[in-house]
Amino acid sequence: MPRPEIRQKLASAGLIVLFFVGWEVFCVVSGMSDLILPRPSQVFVTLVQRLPVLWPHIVQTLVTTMIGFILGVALGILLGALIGVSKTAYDTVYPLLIGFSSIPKVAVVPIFVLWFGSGTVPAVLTALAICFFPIVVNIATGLATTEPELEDVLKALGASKFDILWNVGLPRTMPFFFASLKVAITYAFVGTVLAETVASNRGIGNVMMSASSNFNVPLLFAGLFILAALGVALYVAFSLIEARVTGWATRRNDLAAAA
Amino acid sequence: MPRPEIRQKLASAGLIVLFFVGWEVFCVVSGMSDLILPRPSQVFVTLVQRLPVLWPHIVQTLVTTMIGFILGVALGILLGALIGVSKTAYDTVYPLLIGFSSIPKVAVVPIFVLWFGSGTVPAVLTALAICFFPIVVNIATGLATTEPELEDVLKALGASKFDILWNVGLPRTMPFFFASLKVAITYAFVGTVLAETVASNRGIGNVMMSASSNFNVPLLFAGLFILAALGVALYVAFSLIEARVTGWATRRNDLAAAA
Amino acid sequence: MHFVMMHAPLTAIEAETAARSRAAAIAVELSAAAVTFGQGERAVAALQATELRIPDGEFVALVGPSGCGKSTILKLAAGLVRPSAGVVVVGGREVAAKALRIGMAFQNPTMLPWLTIEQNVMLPLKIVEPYRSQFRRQRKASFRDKAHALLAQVGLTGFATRYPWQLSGGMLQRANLCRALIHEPRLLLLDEPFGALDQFTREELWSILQDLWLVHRPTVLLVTHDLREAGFLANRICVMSARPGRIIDDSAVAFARPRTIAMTFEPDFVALNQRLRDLITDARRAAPAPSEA
Amino acid sequence: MHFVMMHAPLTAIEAETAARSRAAAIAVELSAAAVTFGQGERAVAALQATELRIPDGEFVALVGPSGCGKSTILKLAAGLVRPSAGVVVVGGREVAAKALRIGMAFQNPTMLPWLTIEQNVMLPLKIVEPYRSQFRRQRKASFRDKAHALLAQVGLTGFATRYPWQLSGGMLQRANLCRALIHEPRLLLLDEPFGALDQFTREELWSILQDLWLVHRPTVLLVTHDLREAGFLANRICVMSARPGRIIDDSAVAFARPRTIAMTFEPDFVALNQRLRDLITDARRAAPAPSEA
Amino acid sequence: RADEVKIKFTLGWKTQGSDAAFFYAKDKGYFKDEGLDVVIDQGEGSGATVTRIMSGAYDAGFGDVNAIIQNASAKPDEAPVMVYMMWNRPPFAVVSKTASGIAGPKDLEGRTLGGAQGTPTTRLLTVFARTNGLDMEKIKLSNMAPNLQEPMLIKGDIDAALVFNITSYFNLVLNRQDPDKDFKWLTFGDYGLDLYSNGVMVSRKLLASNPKAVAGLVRAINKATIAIAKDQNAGMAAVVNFDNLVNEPVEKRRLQYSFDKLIISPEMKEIGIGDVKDDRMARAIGIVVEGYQLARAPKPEEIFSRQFLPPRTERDLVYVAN
Ligand SMILES: Nc1ncnc2c1ncn2[C@@H]1O[C@H](COP(=O)(O)OP(=O)(O)OP(=O)(O)O)[C@@H](O)[C@H]1O
Ligand SMILES: Nc1ncnc2c1ncn2[C@@H]1O[C@H](COP(=O)(O)OP(=O)(O)OP(=O)(O)O)[C@@H](O)[C@H]1O
Ligand SMILES: [Mg+2]
Ligand SMILES: [Mg+2]
Repeated sequence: MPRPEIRQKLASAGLIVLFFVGWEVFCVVSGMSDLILPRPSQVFVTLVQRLPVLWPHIVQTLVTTMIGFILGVALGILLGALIGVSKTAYDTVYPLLIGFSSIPKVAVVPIFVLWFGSGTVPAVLTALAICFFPIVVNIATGLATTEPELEDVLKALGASKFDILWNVGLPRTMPFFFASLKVAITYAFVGTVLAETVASNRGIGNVMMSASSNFNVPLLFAGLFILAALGVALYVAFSLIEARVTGWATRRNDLAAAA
Repeated sequence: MPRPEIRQKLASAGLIVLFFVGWEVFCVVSGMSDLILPRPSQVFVTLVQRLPVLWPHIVQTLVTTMIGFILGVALGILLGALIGVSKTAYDTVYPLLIGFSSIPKVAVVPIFVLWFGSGTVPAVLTALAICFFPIVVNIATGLATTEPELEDVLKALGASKFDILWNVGLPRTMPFFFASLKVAITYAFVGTVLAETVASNRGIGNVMMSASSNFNVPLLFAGLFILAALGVALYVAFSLIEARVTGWATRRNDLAAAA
Repeated sequence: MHFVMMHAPLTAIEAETAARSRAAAIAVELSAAAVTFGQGERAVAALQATELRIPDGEFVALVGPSGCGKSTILKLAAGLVRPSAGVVVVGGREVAAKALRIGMAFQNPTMLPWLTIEQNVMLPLKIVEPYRSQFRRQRKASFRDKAHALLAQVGLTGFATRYPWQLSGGMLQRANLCRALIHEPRLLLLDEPFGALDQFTREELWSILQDLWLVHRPTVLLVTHDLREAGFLANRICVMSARPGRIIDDSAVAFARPRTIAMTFEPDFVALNQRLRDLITDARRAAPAPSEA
Repeated sequence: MHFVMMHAPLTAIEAETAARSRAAAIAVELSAAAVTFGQGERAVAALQATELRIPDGEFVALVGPSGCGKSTILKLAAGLVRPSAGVVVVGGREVAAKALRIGMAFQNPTMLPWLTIEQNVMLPLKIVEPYRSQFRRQRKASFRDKAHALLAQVGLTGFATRYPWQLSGGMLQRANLCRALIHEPRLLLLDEPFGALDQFTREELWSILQDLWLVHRPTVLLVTHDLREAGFLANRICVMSARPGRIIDDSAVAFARPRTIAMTFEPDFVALNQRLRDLITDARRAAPAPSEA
Repeated sequence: RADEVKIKFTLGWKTQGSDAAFFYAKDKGYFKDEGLDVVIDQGEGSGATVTRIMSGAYDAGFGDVNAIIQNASAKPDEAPVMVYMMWNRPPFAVVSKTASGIAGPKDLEGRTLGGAQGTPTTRLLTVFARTNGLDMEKIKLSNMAPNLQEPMLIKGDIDAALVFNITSYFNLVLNRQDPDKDFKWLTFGDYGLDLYSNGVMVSRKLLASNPKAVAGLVRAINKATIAIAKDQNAGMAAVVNFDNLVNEPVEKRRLQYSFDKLIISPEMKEIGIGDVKDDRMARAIGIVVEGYQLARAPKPEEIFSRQFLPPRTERDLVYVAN
């Protein structure tokens, strides 16, 4: 049945377009100064005009974010598994992480800069530091709520703790792992940009900082749009993987049977 | 069996203390400048000395964060339920939210300030804006992965979509809702502090800003410690509620039967 | 042993009368209903064009080999699965639950894990009118009594405030039955409700169910693998062929009511069983391999 | 119908010999084993001090009223539940799975929902030695053949690559049995493995299980509600009292092997059944209410 | 080249036209001629330059001398040393709308002032008030990020803003205002706070380990500053070469503004660019010590070292706007 699906997608796209039209209309009608909130059309024009100049910055931010994100995911899975499996880790690591997570990362960027100089490394570390926590929480919760019945299947076979984690805990947790990826990737961008605004000569964060100190608000918003677009692009990529990996969990037969 | 439980708690506390001792030792041994990373003992001394002065700021930040957080939770549940239930919402609202979430909130704070003046309102809004997304994602995922069998129990009774959401979807999602609360509360603090550093005369963010411009790094870190402590305190509060509400999901009978 | 029905809207005699006046009406009707799960190559034909008409107040048993589509028929009647071809009409409408008060015991007793047994059993009262509105208005205590009485009847006294995972398989199945009965449904869909029980508990529950049916005359569609059970309880026994299923035999069971366990050892009864056995044996022979279907 | 056992480490005759030489050894031993779930007021005594000794290679059936602790005994033997009093020794050690290769069919066929049926069935091969090491070394294809052969035997040809939720209740139970058998366990723990099946499928699987047992002589502990099933398959039938359970009768079943379905209608067999029925009837009478226990 | 001395140099803020000298020196190879490999990074604020250098992350930078005074008070061995004073006149100012009628310091009483926390202008307000006999009780101070000051001023949320004139002037331009006609500027320098401000500072470590490099650095910057004083377009070319996102016309005006309002002064003409007068420096230290309530007043030689300055003859700056 491709017909209704396409209609569905079109409706969705239409709604998104509507959002921007609404924004445009709001700006025009309210006479909002473009120094505060520019019209999306202004932003798009700026975006297109400046794209060649912005391009290296986009690449810089994307690469930095991806590295930080991948490291963050690895760290998140590790810590999440640790917390989900060990009571001691739950009692010690969790509060420390919560504490760390409550701290605005902008305060730790200077430490990274001191140790690693300004540029890419602190940005990677900031992205990592800001994005791993949602993954930890979701993995740990997924593991903690795994039905003992499923684990019993392996326990009866004399499986090791690691076997159980690998064959039951982690697969069961996948839907929530992917959920946390969506959160994590967006925060990874925020982290990179944060570090770039503080200490870097390149990247979207730097562009935005310079735009903002020049009151070039359309350019500032162009930076925001780029970030949003990068976030959405990665979200779409994950969604495709997610659909393959966690299809078992989202099967929906709501009244549908017809072939 | 209270004995092993107490020993467990002591071991956990010991490990946390060890963390701070390790930090202290690291600072001393590496000869780290306290302009970058002060020793925890310095920070604690500052904290205790300045507590009377800091107190109103702590209250300000806590109250602001709680308001933003509560609003964020409400918004998160609403949007999460919408996305979890409606395909169209999934296709439209999700990408928009991902886009919004990829934007560093520091860029939107000025807009809030210009609209609502400096002070509590922009801080509440920033906390809200930064913290609702993890809740949306986890609620939506929880609803999307609810087993159709559980829903069928209600469907057979002719229950409305809302009945099913209320009686099956949301309860099933609770463990992951609480997981997202842990993430959300920490980010809510970050949001408040962020807004306070941009435009406010009170709050921990303001204290940290002034400490940082006075090169008073121990005070800056005292601010961070306060934030961490507030985050952990709220985490503990949620954990208590969580244990009551989602006990069904975390039952663990691993080999344990003995009365 | 008597079925406790508190707040029953009708006395037994009134119910009898009502049942007779509705006798002509059709409660469940499947016309050329077919169900195919999945699409393309991976499609599984679960049900062939099936005809089934159940008048109001009848007790029909459905027997057939494993995987032939019995549960699918129940789900069609409950409106949980839509036919890929044909029409399903329940209580005169295509949307089942809006037309008739339905009670369903699923094959797998899916209790909501965050609710206690008592809360699980009371769930239909929270959803289905007229109980729903009363549930909000302080009738909770009397509803709880009702649930406890039902649970006591199936031997689960004292387990009301336990969680599902604290019960054994058979106990869960009994709680599942209670949930299907508590709101006095007009259409009762029972999917192997006694499968995990020992013979004695099972026979006790047969009697309870029969008493209930005699008083309230709901329409019942019972899936079972136990031919004695079918014979003891039903007015009519439908035999299904192997997957993709289809009803290949539909015989009335004429024994007088109330029936007794002793009756099931009488020659007539044994002969009925034997006939059904033979039918099913034939039916199984013809089972095609699934993916080649 | 013959049980397909590829890569069986022993031929049938070798296995027989091995079995005899191990005959004296005790595979499962429960000494004064009691299980209480929960603590304080809410405690449920599931099992009273229970004595059970199963020599290596024996086929024991466990029958008793619903909720009496049958599944709990299996879980004790599998090491999934620890006794609150007494000792459980399996294969000479207290940690069950390390001592003996165990195959378990749970009462509720808990398939891992993210794996296909074939992957679920092959799970033990991924975990248990010596298959585990071979699994990594390209033996996957032959293992898949083995899984397919087993699935074919229980009538699930063509469903190998389906997901668990695409199978009917009875089909899941059959897949569950395959998962318990695939790694040729030395101790087979079967919890009502045929409960959701029609009589014919059930009887076919009895024969398959009997053939398997005759060849490999694993120790089997079978929980069932079907006394004919117990009599057909087991060497010994243990009858349990109502909860908190305890073994109140332990009788040998002397009929010659291989047994046939026809045999179950012979007078001796019917008499055995009748005796067991009476025992269970008595046992059920004494059932106390749960929370007052 | 391997034998080049690597110097990590931090600017006072994001790329601005007023930083042209550093980019020019780099582009023209002046640094290289001195055997230096200077890496220029954007900064976080002219005060933060001091902490960046103290933390060891940077060897040198362009920043605020008053921040050195503040840090040298408590940590005399760690605070960087100013070796080349660029801005002879302080940029600290109070800006208000002409329409609001603030003609002198006294008019600030009863008003709301917007200040960015930690900036010298904001922190020196108390000293400014005392010097000019204002009652601080009557002045309401509202904290806000620097980039919110002008919009809030324009919107009317605050009556005046505590700013750097070189920044705020152009922020107003960018906000489509006329900073000369519609706004009134009260510069601290004109009201008794005769401070020095931004210049080139280096870490104590570099100073001790490689004085030759410091001298080279100063020489190169001096040469570049004098060159762009004559040709701002060449200076702007270097700025754009470093960061192609800058708004060139505005930054050029900013560069000229820096000469006009901050660098050129009678004193500079007398002693040459880069140097300070010790008595004025001592007074400035006194003001800062009082303003920040510092425990100890550092000596001028702890703050500023003229030993690396090129001879007076090489430090004659002639500014020609073009
Ligand atoms: N959701 C589903 N998706 C795909 N196939 C399904 C689904 N549900 C059932 N089937 C298939 O439909 C057929 C009939 O299933 P159904 O559950 O009705 O059988 P049944 O008669 O109840 O069997 P049993 O006695 O074993 O419970 C089976 O072959 C099964 O594989
Ligand atoms: N995890 C648990 N927590 C608490 N009580 C439990 C738990 N598992 C079992 N029980 C209790 O232990 C008793 C015995 O349960 P068990 O599952 O062994 O019964 P069973 O003999 O297998 O019954 P059935 O034939 O109904 O499956 C029951 O009363 C049950 O309520
Ligand atoms: Mg079924
Ligand atoms: Mg059981």
